Amino acid sequence: EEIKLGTSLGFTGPLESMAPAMQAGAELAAKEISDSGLLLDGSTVTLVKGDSTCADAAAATATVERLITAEKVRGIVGGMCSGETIASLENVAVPNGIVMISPSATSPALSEIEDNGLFFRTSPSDARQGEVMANIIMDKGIQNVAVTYTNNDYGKGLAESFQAAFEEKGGTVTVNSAHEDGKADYSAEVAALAAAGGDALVVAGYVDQGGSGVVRAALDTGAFDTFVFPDGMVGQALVDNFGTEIDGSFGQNPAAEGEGRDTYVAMATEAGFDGTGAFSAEAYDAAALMLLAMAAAGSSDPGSYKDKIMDIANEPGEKILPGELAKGLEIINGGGDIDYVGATSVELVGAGESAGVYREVAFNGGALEVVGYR
Amino acid sequence: MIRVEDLHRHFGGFRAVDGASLSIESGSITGLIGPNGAGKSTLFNVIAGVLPPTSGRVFMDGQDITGLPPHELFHRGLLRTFQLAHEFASMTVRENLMMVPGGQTGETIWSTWLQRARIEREEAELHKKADEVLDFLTIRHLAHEKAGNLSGGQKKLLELGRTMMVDAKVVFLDEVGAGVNRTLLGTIGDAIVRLNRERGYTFCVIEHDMDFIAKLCNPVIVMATGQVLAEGAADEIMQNEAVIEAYLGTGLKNKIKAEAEA
Amino acid sequence: MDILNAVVAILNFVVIPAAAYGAQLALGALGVTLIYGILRFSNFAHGDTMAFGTAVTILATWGLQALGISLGPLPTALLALPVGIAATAAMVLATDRTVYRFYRAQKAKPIILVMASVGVMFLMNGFTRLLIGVDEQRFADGARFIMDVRSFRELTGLKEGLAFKTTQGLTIVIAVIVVWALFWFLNRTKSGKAMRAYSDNEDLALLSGIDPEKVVRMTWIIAAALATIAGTLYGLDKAFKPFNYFQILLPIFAAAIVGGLGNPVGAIAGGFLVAFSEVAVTYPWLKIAGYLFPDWQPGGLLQLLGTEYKFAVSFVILIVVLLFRPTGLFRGKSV
Amino acid sequence: MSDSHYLSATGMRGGYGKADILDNCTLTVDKGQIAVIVGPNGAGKSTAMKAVFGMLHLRQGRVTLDGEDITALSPQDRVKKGMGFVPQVNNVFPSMSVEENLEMGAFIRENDIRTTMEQVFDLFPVLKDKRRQPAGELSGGQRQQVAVGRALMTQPRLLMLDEPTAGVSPIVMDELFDRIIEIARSGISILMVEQNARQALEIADIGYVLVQGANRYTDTGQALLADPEVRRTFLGG
Amino acid sequence: MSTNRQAASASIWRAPVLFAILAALFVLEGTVRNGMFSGSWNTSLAILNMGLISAITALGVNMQWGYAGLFNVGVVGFLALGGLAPVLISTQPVEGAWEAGGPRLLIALAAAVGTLALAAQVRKRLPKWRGLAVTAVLIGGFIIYRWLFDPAATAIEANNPARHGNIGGLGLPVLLSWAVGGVFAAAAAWAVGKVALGLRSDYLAIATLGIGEIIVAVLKNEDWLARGVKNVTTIPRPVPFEIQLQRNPEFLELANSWGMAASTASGIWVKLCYMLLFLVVLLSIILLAELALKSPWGRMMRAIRDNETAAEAMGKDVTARHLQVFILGSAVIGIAGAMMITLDGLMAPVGYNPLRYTFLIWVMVIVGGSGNNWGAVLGAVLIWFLWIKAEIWGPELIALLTSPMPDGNLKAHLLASAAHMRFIAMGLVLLLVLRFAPRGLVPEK
Ligand SMILES: Nc1ncnc2c1ncn2[C@@H]1O[C@H](COP(=O)(O)OP(=O)(O)OP(=O)(O)O)[C@@H](O)[C@H]1O
Ligand SMILES: Nc1ncnc2c1ncn2[C@@H]1O[C@H](COP(=O)(O)OP(=O)(O)OP(=O)(O)O)[C@@H](O)[C@H]1O
Ligand SMILES: CC(C)C[C@H](N)C(=O)O
Ligand SMILES: [Mg+2]
Ligand SMILES: [Mg+2]
Repeated sequence: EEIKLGTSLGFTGPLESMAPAMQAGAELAAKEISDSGLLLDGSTVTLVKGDSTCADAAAATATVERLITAEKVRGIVGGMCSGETIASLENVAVPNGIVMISPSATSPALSEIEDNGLFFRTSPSDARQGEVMANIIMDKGIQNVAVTYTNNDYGKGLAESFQAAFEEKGGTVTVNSAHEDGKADYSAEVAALAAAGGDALVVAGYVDQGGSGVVRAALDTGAFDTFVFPDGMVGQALVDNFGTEIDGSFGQNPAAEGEGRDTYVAMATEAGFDGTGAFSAEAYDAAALMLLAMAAAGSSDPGSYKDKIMDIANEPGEKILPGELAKGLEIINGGGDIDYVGATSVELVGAGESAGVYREVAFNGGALEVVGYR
Repeated sequence: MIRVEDLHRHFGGFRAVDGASLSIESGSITGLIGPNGAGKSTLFNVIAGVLPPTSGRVFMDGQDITGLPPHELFHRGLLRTFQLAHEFASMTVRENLMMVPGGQTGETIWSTWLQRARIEREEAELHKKADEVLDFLTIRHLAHEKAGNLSGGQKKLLELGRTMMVDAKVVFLDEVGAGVNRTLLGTIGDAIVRLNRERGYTFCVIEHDMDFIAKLCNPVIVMATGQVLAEGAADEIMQNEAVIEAYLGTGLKNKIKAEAEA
Repeated sequence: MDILNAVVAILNFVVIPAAAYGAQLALGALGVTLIYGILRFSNFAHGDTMAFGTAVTILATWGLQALGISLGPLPTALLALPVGIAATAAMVLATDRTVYRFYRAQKAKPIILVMASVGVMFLMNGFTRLLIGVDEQRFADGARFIMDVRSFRELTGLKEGLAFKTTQGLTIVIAVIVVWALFWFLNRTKSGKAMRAYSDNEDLALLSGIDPEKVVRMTWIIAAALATIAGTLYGLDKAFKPFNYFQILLPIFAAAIVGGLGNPVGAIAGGFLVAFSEVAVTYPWLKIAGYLFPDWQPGGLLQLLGTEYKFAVSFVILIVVLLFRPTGLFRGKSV
Repeated sequence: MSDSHYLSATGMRGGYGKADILDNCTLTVDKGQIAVIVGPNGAGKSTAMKAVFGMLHLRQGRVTLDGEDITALSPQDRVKKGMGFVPQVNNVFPSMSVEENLEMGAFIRENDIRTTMEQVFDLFPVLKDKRRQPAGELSGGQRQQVAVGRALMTQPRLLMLDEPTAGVSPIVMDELFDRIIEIARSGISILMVEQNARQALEIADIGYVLVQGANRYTDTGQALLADPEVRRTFLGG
Repeated sequence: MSTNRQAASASIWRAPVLFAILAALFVLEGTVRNGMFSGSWNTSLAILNMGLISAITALGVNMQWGYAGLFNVGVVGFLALGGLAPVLISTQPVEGAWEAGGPRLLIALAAAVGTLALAAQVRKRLPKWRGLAVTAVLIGGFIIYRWLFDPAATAIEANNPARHGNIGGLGLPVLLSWAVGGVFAAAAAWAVGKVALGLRSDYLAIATLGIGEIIVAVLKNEDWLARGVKNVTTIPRPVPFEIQLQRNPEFLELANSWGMAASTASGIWVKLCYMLLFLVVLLSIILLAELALKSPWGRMMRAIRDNETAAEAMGKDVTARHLQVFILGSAVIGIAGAMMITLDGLMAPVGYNPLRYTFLIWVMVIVGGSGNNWGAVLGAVLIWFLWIKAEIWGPELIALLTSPMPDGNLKAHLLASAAHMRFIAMGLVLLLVLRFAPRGLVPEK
């Protein structure tokens, strides 16, 4: 059998630079499984690319519609951004009974969506990240922060959950204001943030969008020199952009402890792309999960393999890391049980979203250092 | 009919109309002449509501109409033509005429959905009327031509034709003659007289062709540098030294003669 | 009361950034306004022309850097500019020949040209991305600051810092020079006057012996130069990312229009108006109040409106300006 | 075939779209002569002028200037050959000042233009007062003066005027005709369309009456003026 | 000159032939499966449905531009405003929201409207100190408004913010909200028109562009209204859900008799239902528009478009007519906006970007042939089809172009960037259409 999986990622649009590494991640998993020849009696896996544009719900819906009804994909890795994901899930995937595993849609709204058990994500809800971030900041002894967020459901959801958690712990958020992505200039935002003041600036944005723009302007004017970076910001790009200028800043992103991630990054390097790219590892895991679940269900029918995803992702069973997909398939084919750990220490909770292990990072000497996990 | 009191219209520091007072008697064909830049067109534009005055008042039949928008003046029976033709370029010549009458049923959007029959009747009448006007102007053969494609003089004719589509009270003509063939201009003059006599239109005519003015107009008002320089019957005006000095000149013939003699 | 700190704070957070941003917008708006004034359409491809020019400049910069050539404290990109300008000029001339010339010959309505420029925008947009990718590119080198916050504080002992970046200084200086040169060209030289004449009345220009194609070519070349300069300065000061250059088109158009389309002075004024209204109207006065009235403890940020609405605010200002001056601050054209 | 006339446009046939406006129309002017075209509105007078100036595609006919065939030349090239043209409408640069309008007239000239400009200002004194004002803000007649002035600045060998006196006051019209005679005396050929036909024919060496794109009458100005038929149908009696 | 050529060739057959070609494209998309087409009726119909909504939007723009020459570049704003209607009219009421601050909110909004009305009156009536008085009224009103408004908004937003935090809807039928969407947009257009219609061409454009941005900014940031960027996802549908159909034995039987899988059949069924609804709306609007256009009203509008000064002198109240047609056009756009949100089932203000919802619509109108309703419809559906298909055609194109190239870095780079061919393909199509039909595919007669 030739099994087709669709990817619905924003190859054009405001996050176009994030999408290729995510696509590459998913492809890596698909190739690994294809090459093993162990999935459903030697089925091959091909990925069909779809452009969700990240911003345009209608275009994303049309894309997913095509993937499902025309390309007849058996599952979808995507969407990329929460709004677009919700639209295509509700309008196309659910009606057609197709599984969607999003690597990156992190809006809390997706936790409660009516999905007939078809939707999963390998990233955690932002509700959790807010708490983690509040803890990290508190532990550094910082009591006053300003917050700027990218004005979409991700940014705002994260900023709100952070503010709630931080204030509950006794901290003060001096200002919590939005910035729009892709604007020409962020002086006004930085002026406002600086006027409000704070010991650090939380930047709940995207590293290759307004987030970096705000940091740039804040550094240039000396408004802040300590920054807190959540998942949309943490990445090699940040170090490339700012080098030693952000020494002393810190942050966190969903990424579990262990060799899984390191292995994945090494594999990615070998395959010729940057595995540290935001949500690239999550995309790998999403594709791998889906395919392993098919093996476990003995069928590529979404209606049956959707129920296996949680089993595969969680204990009990043998731990499977990136690069070990063949081993996983062997175990499954042999009737055994696996616990897929993957590149991001996958652990699905609730209605099928990542539990949210975060790694805490710090920036020193122009480099990103992992200082611990929470 | 029309009374203008101490009207000023300034452009920046420049006084295009500088305290003009004049009146146009009901039922007259008043000529308005004066050198280039005297402020005649500006005066028209202020009366017709295109330009707001800097100061001064305009009355029509004793009512203050200063600053009323042009479309309201139209409905009060005040029509005007433009010195540079303002045709509706992408519409046919006939449509240019048919659009003129106000209060057409079909101009209300609801009626176009609900009163088709009535609209069609009205259209048929307008069509007939427009064709009469076109015949009169000798451009019936151009009824289907886009107005933008007309020759310079034809546009002028169309400009005049529009004023003939409705029952006007007072019509301001800004150089209808410029660029119009003189034979045709004669016919137009006759028409003006006829409209004046038979339908009681009042006319105010700007024109540089003195033959035309002399044949048609009484009285004639002369403007210069934004003010009224003289007023009177055409032959009086033509003898007026100041007018000759500022406007008429001593005539071409004399010069040619002088040169031939030299 | 601490007036000095208050002044420095305003300078640092409002005046300097807004001036630099305003100069960037003004340069972009000059290009738009020039095309509008002479070729009589709003060129939607201008943002992507800027992106293209900058992309080529960046490639050239990298080449120079690889060769070890630099400009000392100034960014190497300045040396690479001519390459970028030449490539962009070639590019827009080619577009003119393949796209716009046809509509000119047809005397098509301006809106058709606008739409054609939207098509060109899509194309250039794609080409630029093919050329240099979608990622953010950094190509600034040389000294980053003329004055940075830390040295300013040390120098003056004030609590507030003041930063003045090399790129900001450059942007402002180059904008001034370019604007002056453009004025001189348009108002004093024969070619410049020919361009204005062409923009006024194409047929009559023809009758005066002006070669319209030459005028058109010159316009495109100047526009290409303006676009490349504007794009490069913007990229140096902020960062280069093709997508942003589409986004900057909006404020650029706003600047050109509020200043009066087709009017170069208007473009400049418009650029600064847009920039300052974006930055200043949403500025929270809390800190300033803190310096001026140390005893006052206001509840909020003393902000007229949140920065979420900065774009809205700047548009409100534009609309108000247009209501009082319907063809822009400096009496622009309207086709 | 070389032509003895300075300008000779023979057998012109052509128009704007499918239908021809010009119907085998012929116009000639000799050196230093004034030729005047008259005719009813829409006869094709302006069209004929445009055709002579190369602004119209001719299906038939040829145009020669000083013996040289210029049928295929573009309007700019004809300007360089010494032709100057004042169109009937849209004949100024509205946003440029009066002075700049005149400068544009002299665009192709390399020599000093100041004396010519002074001459134009002498001819139309009002323009001197308004030299810094944008031409678009002038009155109708003033604009017309700018338009003629612009063409004079070219110092053409052949000057073509489409209704130069439309809308100008009698005194200026006299001046203008006066000046046209003077120009012609200096050896420049004039081809003009006029609706102030009687005055124009008076100074014309040759007159053409054009009807529906075809030559109806061709004769000296005086002879046409004397023809009662012509007077009645075309000159307003 | 070639405009003449085009006019000459614009026979009565032109439009029908083009529509037939368009229909053929959709049939191909539905039946043929290859590199170009998907061979799925579901895809085909999904594109068509969104295309029909775009067509209605384009009709609105065409009324404003094509009939009256009004350059509205704030399309996205009116679309968004229309989209607000399904949220406020037909979603279920939010528990506790009204109690939290509903009445106070209404009073605040009334105060705002009152302030504006008062300011307008003051401006009209007062002979002296006009500017000062108006400013005073506005500032005073603003303060009162904020005093009333802020606590209400905060209270509503604090009401279960994770799930709601908005004022909620009335739970009325969603079809009703389409009309209301039109009314919302019309009301906004009235206000905008009163202020900005004095502006011409590109100046009006920047004003409307700004207004569009402002409306979208309000939708993004006023959470009490429609949850802002957090989106509302529970928009009810006027048609059955696919899942319901799939559980309905009768339908399953029907699907079986067609020889289709239940999921495919249900998808097609639902889309056909939508299509029918959209067609009814579209055709009614066209009918009304054509009736108006082919009568003295249309003639008057063309006259105004040609020459405002002259139309004004001929007794036409240009300002009033502009306002009328601006409102009508915006209302149509608003209806389309409501329909779109209904189809999407989601209100996501972040998605309202001008490139997609203003400029693409303009491309549709111009490509179709401005001033011609059928042209607008044709342009809209065609461009939408291409916009969607460019996603696949672009990379196909690049694969084709690079196939003769030797393998290497350049080829790899080009293939990797294939996604951007979407833009290039779109640009090419636009330029080609404009080139060969400069006045649009179905030009105005
Ligand atoms: N918009 C304007 N700005 C500045 N000056 C203007 C404007 N319009 C007209 N003028 C000036 O006002 C004066 C009067 O112009 P107007 O058009 O009224 O003259 P006119 O008497 O109609 O002359 P003509 O017989 O040449 O048509 C002229 O000197 C002209 O330069
Ligand atoms: N651009 C055009 N397109 C199509 N037809 C045109 C165009 N310009 C003029 N015509 C037609 O050509 C004919 C001759 O026009 P032309 O302008 O040459 O007349 P004219 O003799 O100069 O008249 P006038 O004395 O009124 O200026 C007219 O019937 C006119 O309708
Ligand atoms: C790509 C990601 C940064 C997207 C983001 N987490 C969202 O939910 O929209
Ligand atoms: Mg006048
Ligand atoms: Mg003519």
